[in-house]
Parts: sequence; structure tokens; C-alpha cells
Amino acid sequence: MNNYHQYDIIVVGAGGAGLMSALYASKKASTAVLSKLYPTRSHTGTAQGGVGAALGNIEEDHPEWHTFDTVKGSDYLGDQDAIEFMCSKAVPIVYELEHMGLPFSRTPDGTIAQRPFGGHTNNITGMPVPRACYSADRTGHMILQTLYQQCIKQNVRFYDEFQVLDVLIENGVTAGVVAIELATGELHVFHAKAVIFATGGHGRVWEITSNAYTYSGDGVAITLRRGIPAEDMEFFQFHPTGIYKMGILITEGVRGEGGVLINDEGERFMNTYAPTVKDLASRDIVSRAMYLEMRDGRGINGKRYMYLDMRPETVNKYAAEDGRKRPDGSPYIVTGEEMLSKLPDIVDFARTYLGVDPVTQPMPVQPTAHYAMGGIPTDMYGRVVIDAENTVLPGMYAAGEVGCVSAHGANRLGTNSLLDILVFGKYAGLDAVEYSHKTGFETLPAEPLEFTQQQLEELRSSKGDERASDIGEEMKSVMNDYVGVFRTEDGMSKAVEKVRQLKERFKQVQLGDTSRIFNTELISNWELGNLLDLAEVTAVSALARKESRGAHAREDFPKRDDENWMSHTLVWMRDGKVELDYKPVVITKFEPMERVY
Amino acid sequence: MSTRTVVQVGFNLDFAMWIFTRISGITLIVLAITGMVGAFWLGARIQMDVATLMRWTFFPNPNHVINSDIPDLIPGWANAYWQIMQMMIVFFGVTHGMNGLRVVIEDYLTESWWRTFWRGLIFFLWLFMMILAVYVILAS
Amino acid sequence: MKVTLKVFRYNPETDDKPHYDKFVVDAEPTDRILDLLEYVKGYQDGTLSFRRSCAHGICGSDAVRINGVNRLACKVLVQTLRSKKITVEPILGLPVIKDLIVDMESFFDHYLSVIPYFVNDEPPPMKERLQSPEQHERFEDTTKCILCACCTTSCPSFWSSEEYIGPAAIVTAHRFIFDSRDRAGAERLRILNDIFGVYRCHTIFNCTDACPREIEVTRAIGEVKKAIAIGKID
Amino acid sequence: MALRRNVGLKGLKYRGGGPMLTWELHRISGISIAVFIGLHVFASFLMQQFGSDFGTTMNIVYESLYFQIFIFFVVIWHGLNGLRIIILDTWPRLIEYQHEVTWLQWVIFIVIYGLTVFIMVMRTISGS
Ligand SMILES: Cc1cc2nc3c(=O)[nH]c(=O)nc-3n(C[C@H](O)[C@H](O)[C@H](O)COP(=O)(O)OP(=O)(O)OC[C@H]3O[C@@H](n4cnc5c(N)ncnc54)[C@H](O)[C@@H]3O)c2cc1C
Ligand code: HEM
Ligand code: SF4
Ligand code: F3S
Ligand code: FES
Repeated sequence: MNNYHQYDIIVVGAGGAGLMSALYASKKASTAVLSKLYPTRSHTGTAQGGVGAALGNIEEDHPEWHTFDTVKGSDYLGDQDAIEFMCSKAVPIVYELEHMGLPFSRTPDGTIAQRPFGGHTNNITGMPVPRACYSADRTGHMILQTLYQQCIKQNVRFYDEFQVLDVLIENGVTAGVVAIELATGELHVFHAKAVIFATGGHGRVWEITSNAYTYSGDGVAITLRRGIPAEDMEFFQFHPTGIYKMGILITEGVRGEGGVLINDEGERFMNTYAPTVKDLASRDIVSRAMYLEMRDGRGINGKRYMYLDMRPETVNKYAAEDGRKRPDGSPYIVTGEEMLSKLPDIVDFARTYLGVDPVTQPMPVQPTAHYAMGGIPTDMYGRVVIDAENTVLPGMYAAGEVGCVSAHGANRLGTNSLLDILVFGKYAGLDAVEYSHKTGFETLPAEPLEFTQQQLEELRSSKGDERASDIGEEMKSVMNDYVGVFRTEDGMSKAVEKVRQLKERFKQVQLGDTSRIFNTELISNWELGNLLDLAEVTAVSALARKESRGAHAREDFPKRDDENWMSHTLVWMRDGKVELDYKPVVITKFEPMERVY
Repeated sequence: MSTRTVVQVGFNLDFAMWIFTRISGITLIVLAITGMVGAFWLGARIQMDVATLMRWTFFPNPNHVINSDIPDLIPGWANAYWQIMQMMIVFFGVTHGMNGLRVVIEDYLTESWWRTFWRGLIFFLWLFMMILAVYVILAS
Repeated sequence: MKVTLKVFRYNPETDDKPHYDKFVVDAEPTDRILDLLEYVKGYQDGTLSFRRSCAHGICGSDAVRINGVNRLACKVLVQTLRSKKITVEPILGLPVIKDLIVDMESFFDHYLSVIPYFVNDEPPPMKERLQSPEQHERFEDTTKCILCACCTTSCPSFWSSEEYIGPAAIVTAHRFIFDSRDRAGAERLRILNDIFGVYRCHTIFNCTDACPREIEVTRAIGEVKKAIAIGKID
Repeated sequence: MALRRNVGLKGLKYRGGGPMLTWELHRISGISIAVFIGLHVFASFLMQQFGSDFGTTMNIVYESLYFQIFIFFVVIWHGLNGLRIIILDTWPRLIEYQHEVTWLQWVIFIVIYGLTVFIMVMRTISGS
């Protein structure tokens, strides 16, 4: 067979999670990495603020505190065994990255520099603790580059610009994937013992988003089509500070360095919503506070944005008010140059896209769709589980944003995603190696390409008069309006209905490009199909959850309901119908409490 | 900050000529300024027009002052000192210039046999120029 | 405001020669050029092909030539061009596969040739290897590179010979050579001390001007040249 | 199939701006001087040895005002620009100020070259 390849392990996606697992998998098994983008274009590269690890380089800190903060941040929906695992591996994994050459910013003593981030606290005082290890404001970029470089060093086999369209499962065991080579338009079969999905998130479902064009949720959509459920899809994080109208992210590190959010009356409103940590409360809380302010007409000029202010005079004023100190005990006073050297890219973004110089002017920001807490359900070793009893699907793994371990529960803390991709990427790789040594290759299905060809054929042959871009726009706007920061029964029902209509209309989309080589229209239409599927399962999962928890905030059920809803949502798409089920949350040490910051 | 010494980076034509180009560039400027100062010393300000001065500056050959008002060439202008100066300028200038041509040509030639051919050609051109120039200087 | 977008078109399956298409687009002054391309693709001509991902200048997918200079399409706003005629062409010096998509293989081959990874075989300490903020600053500028190829494909030396390793690869080498923790600097200098290494750079500065990450590319190259010339890395 | 990488004259349309121009001038001037010196030495040789007409003709060309204006431009530009490159090569740190350095170079160039041409032209006009 032409275009047939065989590897022990196939990694799908070359972001942080994919590269980390490839690095470990390729040491002991034949491994190939398939990515629809050239690896260094992956979304991990855009992560700015830092990776969380309780190194304690600046102030006292402990992995146990990190664990608790994460549990609390997750609004107690995170599985505590997984969280403890992740936080205990954080310190060694950051050192490991340093040993791979990652150029972290440094403290004057030459150790890795750290800065405060939302929700990370000293468990005794409740005050913010600097836990985010950073490399200026391009931490993700440095992680991505470093991991890619190490993969080169280790001669990992890459198939760049190969987009995976289907996963092959035969006799209940993973057998490989089908991918399209973008440069030729040809389909390839990759026969494998284990497949690791690390395809990232799906923030393009929403209109205002910090996510890349290519963040179309391919991984979850592919597995949904193959009967694998998705977990906790209703929990999607809205980051408080996206550039107004564009959604481009302004890292929480800005607030970590002392920046504050300001409303139309010129006041720092987070005082009222989170009296202790103020602007460094966790993201769901800050985003909601912004919405409430805007709803009460205190958005800037009555519009739907707030100011994020990192001018030295503002920073110094509020730092003095909070009594913030440097590690050496001197008062916290910053200069414009210091802000510029710690946050160069943010300054650049603001200048380029807003025409605003953040050292002398405040930046207009609004909440922006940012991160998928939900995804393909897995256990701590990245093994995909397919029901409420946690039955493992042999050979199938997921890691990174595409997976749901669940270490982030209902709300992810900043810096924990980079940690997640490193830790769970690594252990997925290791487990896949072990698995591949124990088993042989599963036989491929008789017609491995059939399902893919059928999907592509449908896209190619439709003769309707709908335009994909119209459908995409409508989906994004309805999801932003009704399945955004605040949700209601009414709105979400509308959204479900609308998305279902759009899915019908999607069948009538006409394809203009009939070429084979780099048919980007075909691909983006296929991706739109994925987004529609994910929009639907998100809206349905959200509609069913009758409580407010973490990122899922309902006006009609404003309280958390531990009695009925201390459980993860599982959602399937069977024959085009959405089905739901629930599984319990793992609680080890920390009993649910009310969440105040 | 520590300085790390790199034992030997490796020696090749491009390395050598890169350094030579810079050294010769500076040397040419120094030689030219010497020539110009020398000309003033010898009374160029009243006896020479600018063009001649500049020609002398870059090429202190008595031929270059023939059509000026300088009455007697021999004592100041045409002696062994200026001949040596001239030869140095010729050596540095011609070598620098010929190497420059080589660089320009090699920018556009990637097939290595063509490159070898041109290198050879330029080398012989350089040799020819040097001999010719030395001869002209000595004979003038 | 209406702007005219003139785009380089080439479809390898049907065209012998490339041509230009014109699209009239209604644009806001704050729109990115990438937004215009997306608009054309979504509403006027779905066959228009280009690469893109992050849309905010950080992934390096969409290096193109806009009004004659290399830029990321997502990092140029309509208002900064101050012109209602916008020409978008593929970057120069790499084979064009389709429309604005070029074959990046030789670019990445050069990248791969400079040992583009951290080398230090000494056993690492239990914690991090120490590095002072000054030592970090020494190479910080070049760590920002996103491998977009804006620099290399703006360099006349690269246009004239594809074998020239190009500024991007030298920038990558610089990032490691000047990292106090790395141990393969000498080897990298040896690789760059080559007819197709640093000596094809004639300080033309197009690369520095084109770099969307504002890396001082020519300076990095200059520091590498100097290190080669004096045999020391400071 | 993909279009071959083929830059050709398209490179000339690249809007590299000032820095690219300085390089183009440096290259053109370098080549011009090299060709000029080559021909000049050759012509001098012919004239000296054989009193050849070719040599004399060449010398007449060289001594014409227009040629002088041209060759001084080329020499002074090449020398100054070369000096800039050498300085930047020696202290790469200064590349941070490359724009300022280039402006300074233009100013110096215009002063030196302007003065030279001015005196030359004045002399020619006054017929001395
Ligand atoms: C702007 C921004 C800032 C952030 N800042 C932070 C931060 O400061 N700290 C933090 O902890 N987290 C941060 N995050 C979150 C974090 O960066 C991401 O969640 C994380 O990088 C995801 O990594 P990943 O490896 O799962 O996926 P990605 O890095 O997105 O990689 C996905 C990979 O999958 C490939 N792929 C996708 N679909 C297919 C397919 N069908 N076939 C083949 N390949 C495919 C892609 O090519 C890509 O290589 C930020 C996120 C964003 C968007
Ligand atoms: C006046 C003093 C001079 C100085 C300071 C000088 C300096 C330089 C320098 C630094 C370069 C290298 C440019 C680079 O690497 O990009 C160079 C190139 C060159 N020089 Fe000179 N030079 C001088 C005189 C000359 C003379 C007299 C000639 C002719 C005989 C000449 C011909 C060339 C040529 C042909 C090049 C190559 C051009 C290129 O690579 O683009 N130079 N010069
Ligand atoms: S140095 Fe700048 S222009 Fe060159 S590849 Fe890197 S980021 Fe792009
Ligand atoms: S444009 Fe090219 S010649 Fe050197 S300074 Fe930049 S690499
Ligand atoms: S789309 Fe990522 S750099 Fe432009």
C-alpha cells in the first residue's frame, strides 16, 4: 500500500504536550510526530506568563500549597489525585527543562525567576506567592522551542503539515490514524500500537478568543466521531484580559507584576470582589467581576471593556496601598524600563494592535475565550477512558489541552496548563512506551480510509449555496452571547437550537477550491465541522449542569451545588445524537469549601 | 562575565580574506591620509588643484602631479619613499579590490567548478595587475 | 474604507505562470492584513491559499511580502501602510508551492545545520544551573526568534545563493553560542566559519528591518563574526 | 509543480530602504574602483612603454571633470562606508545605533564630497 507507515507510537500534535511525549516515547520505541502545523507554530508558543512550580526561589513555597491552590481554583471539581501528581512533579520537571537549556529569566542569585499569578497563594497568609517560573513574557515560546530542539537532538521523526482526520480503532483497540498530507492532498495511513493525541483546544468556537485560527478542536471531534466521550465540555475558561475586540491575550503576568484593572470611575474594582488577593483572584472570578461591572454601566465610557493599567505610577500606588514588598524587604517600586524588560511582548502587542503604549496609557481589555478545561477523558497516565467506570481504551492516549485528566476541574489556574502539558505529556509518552512493548500491532480495518474519504467527499460534493464563513460567524456569535461568561437556561437552549440549525446548513456549504495541493478551504471547512460538533456538545453539557461552578456561571443557578453536581460530565455523540452521563470527582485530602479569595 | 576561549575556529580563505579586507581598508585610509598630509607638506595647497591632490592622495605617483604647477618633481615628489608608499597602496588596494570582485562573483555562483574557475582567473588577474603596477611604479 | 488588495496567485495544478488578482475589500483602519486575506478567502475567493495560525505575530506562519517588504500579515495594520493599494506576494528566494505558500524546506535545513539545540553533557546539578541575569541578557535577544523566515528571505545574499545559511540560522546559533551554559559554541562557530556561513553576510540590514520580533539580527551576526575572528566568546 | 525559486530582478524591487541602498552603492563603488584601477594601471603601462593612443585616450577620459566627479563619489563613498562597516564589525554593540551611524556617515560624506566637488567645479569655472 502506498502512503502506509508503521511506527510503535504515533504522536498527533507537536505542541508542548506532543513534543514532551515524543521526547520520552522516542527514547525507547519507534515514534513519529504528526502535526498540521510546523511544530514551532503550535499554540504552546503563544503562552506568555509562566509555568507553575513551587521552587520557592523568591519566597517560601511548597508543592502542597500548589496542590491546594489548584484544587481550590478548580472549584473542587478537579480530581485530587491527578492534581497532587501534577504539582509534585512540577518542581523536577521545571529543573529538567532548565537542564535542556530553556532560557528562564533569572533572579540576581542566578536561579530561575518567578512571579505571582492569579490564584497562587501562600496557604498560611492567603497572600499571592510568586510561583510562575517565566522567561520574560514568552515562556511558552521558550518551552516549545526548547522541546522541539531536544527532539531534533534526539532525531525524532516528524511529519510536518500532516493533518490527522481520523483515528482507527479495531476490535476495541487502537490501530493507528489517517492523515492528509497538506502539500499533496494525499491520504496516509499510520499503523501504530499506541496513538497519543495532543492536538490542543477549541477556542475558535467563540467570537472573542485568544486562540489561534487553527485551534479547531480536531482531537476531540475526531474521537467523538469514533464513539469516545468528551469530559466537562461546559467548562471553558474566559481569560479576563484580552485586547478589546481582538481577543489577543494580555498575560496575567501583567497583574502579577502589579498591574490593576480599572473601571470607568477610575477605581480598582477587584477590591470588592476578592478583598485579599484582589486582581490576582482566579480567572473565572475576575472575568465575572468585569462582566458585573460592565453590566452595571461601569465599563469604560459605558462600553464593554475595562482598563488594564500597568503604568508605573499606578502600579506603585496600589503596591504601596497593599504593602507589597520586594524579597529583600524594600517597598515594591517599579519603573517603566522594568515593566518593559519583564513584559516586552505585551508592550509590543499593545503598541501594534491598540496603538497604545502601556507604559504611559492603560490598555482596553475584555474577557476572551481562552482555555478548554474539558476534553478527551484520561487517567493520570494519559490513557483515554471511555465511560463512567474509567474503562481504558487500549493504545489510546491524550495529553495537553485536548485531554481532561482532570487537573483543572471547573477552572484552570494560570501557569497550570504549561505544567499540565509537560507532566502529562511526559507520562503519556512513558506509558505508551510500556504499552507498546507489551503488545503487537492491531490489524488495520479492511478499509482504513473509508470514513475519512466519506467525510471529505461530503465536503467536496455538496452543491448547496451556503457559505462556510457565514455559518462560522453565526456559531461564534451565538456561543459568545449565550454560552459565554454568564449563562441562562433560556440562552443556552437558544444556542443549542441555533447550533443544530447551523449543522444542518453546514451540509449545504459549497466548496470553491477543487485542487489537491494545499486545499486550505477543504481543511478549514472540515475544521468548521469540528467546531460545530464541539459547540453543540458544549452547549448541551452546559445546559444540563444546573449549578454555578468555576467557569460555568449560571444566573438562574448562582450557587455551587455539591450535593447534586460534584461530578464530571461525560458526553457522547451517537448517530448524531448527544448523550450525557456523569462520573464522580476524586477527592483525597481536601473537602470542598466555599471559595473566597 | 566570563570570556570563553575557543581553541581554533578553523582557517580558510574566506576567514583570512574577511580579516584582510578590514585591515586593508583601514590601511588604505591611513596610507591615503599620509599621502594627503605629505602633499600639503610639499606645498600642494598653492601648487595643486583638488583633483590632482586627490589623485595623489590615493596614488602617490609623480605622474599624477605632472600637470600641476609644481616646478620640480624630483626632490620631494618622486623618491623611494613615495614609491614604497605607492607599492603598499597598490598591494593593499589591488588585493582588496580583487578579493572584493571574488566575493561579488561568489555571491552569485554556487556551482563549485565555476567558482574554482573564477577564483583561478581572479588570482591570475591579481598577479598580472601586481606585476604590471610594480613595473609602472618603478619605471616612472 | 475601501482598499484594493493585489495578491500574487499561482495554482500549480492549472497555471503555468503566476498572475495577480485584485480584490476590493471594505476595511477598518485597524484591520490586520491577515484579516483582509481571511475576508477574501471567506467571502470572495475560497481558493486563495496562505498559512496562518496565531494571528498575533507569535507563531511565524504568515511571512509574506506586503508592499514590497517582508512582514507578518497578522502584524501589519491597514492604517500603518498609509496606502489604499496593498500588494501581497510570497516571500522571495523559496519555491512557491501555491499562492502565498512557499516551500520552507531549505530554510529549515539551514536551521538544522547549526546544531540548533542545547549541548552540555556535564552532569546537571540537583536544581537549576545558575546563570546571572547579565549572562542571560547576553543572548536573550536571539531567543525570541520564531523562525518565520522574514529575515532570510529579505537578504540579497540569500536571494543570490540558496546555500547561504541565512540570518535566521545564525540567530539560532547565536542563541546557543552566547549561552553561558552551552558547550558546543566552538563547534557552531566552526560551522559558520564557511563560505556559505557568516561570510555571505554583507551587513545589508534588510534582515533586521524585516524581523517581526525586533531582534537585532545584524548585530547577532556581527557578534558571531567577531567571535570567529578573535577566537573568543565574551 | 512548485515555482522554482527565482528571484532575479524582483530583488531590486524589494523595499529595503536606506541600509540596502548603502550596500548597493558600496558594491557598485567597489567594483567601479577595481575596474578603474585595473584599466588605469594598464593604460599607464601602455602609455609609458609604447606611448599608445589607447592609454592617452583613457587618460583624457580620466581627467575630464565628469569622470572626476564620478570617481570621487565612488572612492569617498566606498571608503567612508567601508569604515563604517569596519567599525561596526569591531564593536557589534554599536549596531544598536546603526541608524544614527548611517546618518552621521551621510553627513560626513556630503561635507567631504560636497567640498571637493565644489572646489573642483569652481576651479574649472575660474579656469585655473
Ligand atoms: C495566548 C495564550 C497564552 C497562554 N498563556 C499561558 C500561560 O502563561 N501559562 C500556562 O500555563 N498556559 C498558558 N496558555 C495555555 C497553554 O499555552 C495551552 O493550553 C497549551 O500550550 C496547550 O498545549 P498543547 O500541547 O496541548 O497544544 P498545542 O501547543 O496547541 O499544540 C497542538 C498541536 O496539535 C497539532 N494539531 C492539531 N490538530 C491536529 C490534527 N488534526 N492533525 C495533526 N496535528 C494537529 C497542532 O499542529 C499543534 O502542533 C496560554 C494559551 C494561550 C492561547
Ligand atoms: C578607502 C579605503 C577602503 C575601505 C575602508 C574599504 C573597505 C571595504 C570593506 C570593509 C569591504 C567589505 C564589505 C563587506 O564585507 O560587505 C569592502 C569591499 C570591497 N572593496 Fe573596499 N575599501 C576601500 C578601498 C577599496 C578600493 C581601493 C577598492 C578597489 C580596488 C575596493 C574594492 C572593494 C570591492 C570590490 C569590495 C567588495 C564589495 C562587496 O562585497 O559588495 N575597496 N571594502
Ligand atoms: S530572526 Fe526574526 S525574522 Fe528571522 S526568523 Fe527569527 S523571528 Fe523571523
Ligand atoms: S540582510 Fe543579509 S547580508 Fe547580512 S545583515 Fe542581513 S544577513
Ligand atoms: S499568524 Fe502567527 S505569526 Fe501571523
